[in-house]
Amino acid sequence: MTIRVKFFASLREDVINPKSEVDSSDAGTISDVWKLATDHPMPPHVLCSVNLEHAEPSQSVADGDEVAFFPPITGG
Amino acid sequence: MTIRVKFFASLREDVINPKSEVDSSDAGTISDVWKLATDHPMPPHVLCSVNLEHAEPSQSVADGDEVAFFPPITGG
Amino acid sequence: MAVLIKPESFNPAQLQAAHEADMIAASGIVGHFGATASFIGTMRHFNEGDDVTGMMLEHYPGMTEKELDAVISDARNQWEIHDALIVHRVGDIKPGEPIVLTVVWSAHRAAAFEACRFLMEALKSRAPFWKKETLKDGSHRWVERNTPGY
Amino acid sequence: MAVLIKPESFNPAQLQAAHEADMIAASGIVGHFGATASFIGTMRHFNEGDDVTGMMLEHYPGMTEKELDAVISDARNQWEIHDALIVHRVGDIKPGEPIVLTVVWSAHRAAAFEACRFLMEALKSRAPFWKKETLKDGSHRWVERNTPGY
Repeated sequence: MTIRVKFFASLREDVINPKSEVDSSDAGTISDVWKLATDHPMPPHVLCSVNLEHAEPSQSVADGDEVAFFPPITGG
Repeated sequence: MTIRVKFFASLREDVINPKSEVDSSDAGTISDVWKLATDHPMPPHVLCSVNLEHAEPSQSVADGDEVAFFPPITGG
Repeated sequence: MAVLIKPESFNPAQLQAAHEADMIAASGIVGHFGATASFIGTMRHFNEGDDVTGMMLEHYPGMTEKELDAVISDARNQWEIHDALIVHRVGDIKPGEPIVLTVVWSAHRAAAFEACRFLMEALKSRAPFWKKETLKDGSHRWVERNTPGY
Repeated sequence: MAVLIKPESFNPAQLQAAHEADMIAASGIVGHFGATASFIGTMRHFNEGDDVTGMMLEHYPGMTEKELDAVISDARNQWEIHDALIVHRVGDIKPGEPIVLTVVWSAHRAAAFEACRFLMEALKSRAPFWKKETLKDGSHRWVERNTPGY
């Protein structure tokens, strides 16, 4: 009953010892996943995704989901 | 004391026996050059140039000028 | 329609030509498109007033491809296009090397120009890539935001 | 900045690469431009609902070069661009062959996209070229007007 958690780019470097999995029974939303995965406060401009799709922090999550957190996109 | 006259594209084919030179003392404007160079009436959408620059039919011409007439441009 | 993620330096002209040759072979028709618009983003040796000696491009494998496919789908819904190609570099990049290529083939130039530009703007806002620059003094910094494109 | 009038078929990618190599060599800097936008106009095998088997492109030598130079000057006055290239075919053309290439190199993508499109629109309205098509039945016709580009 887990949710996988990923951090990218500057967040991957800045968030110290994040969990790569959290218990899905404790996490209702993406915001909850952040709080379970790290003690850091969530920075203001963090973007997130669920199962490879852009999502809002208020979006619900479910068992087996992959949740990712990342800073503003700078490709191209 | 001459003005050189050129016709391009469909005008080059449609205007029969045009003059390649007209007397500059008879021609005050580009319209005059047309009338001196051919018996055809000037078609409505004809474009013209003087010395390789776009011009209006009312523009004055002078000895030694090169005047050209052509249909709408279709390059690119 | 194709999306390529390249961990090594690529030649934009070569990839564009190869895709076009495949497209012509697949259609069996020579001369079915009249307009090809393309854009190449190249790594500059300066940014925000500083000398940049190198760059590392991180991405989110899986999500990247999904978003780039979606960007092409969105373009196809808005413009009549024959084909489109997006190539994006990842990993360590040096100044002068291409970062991104977007190409659109269409019957008409307005669609080609607009869809090509749309691909670039859409990928810059949606596809999960992040740039980390190495400065002349050896320090590193994450690029914080993209410049506006319109 | 360069304008080329080509009486024979040309390879757009090759000419773009050659111009870019010269530009980099002349500046002595690798990575001084970040954005390259290009457009290729290709002869289609159909137009206005008819099969077209060939095309003759007439132009006004002297005026053509002058107008294309002016088009590039106008672009430089409107956008910050590093360099620009216009190549235009003349003479007998077959379907699938390139007719025109416009390329703009700039620091930023908005300038590259907009200036590249401007070059195309401006040359289509100002540069003295005329197309005569050969149809499938062997008849010929002058193309009467260009399609709008915006």
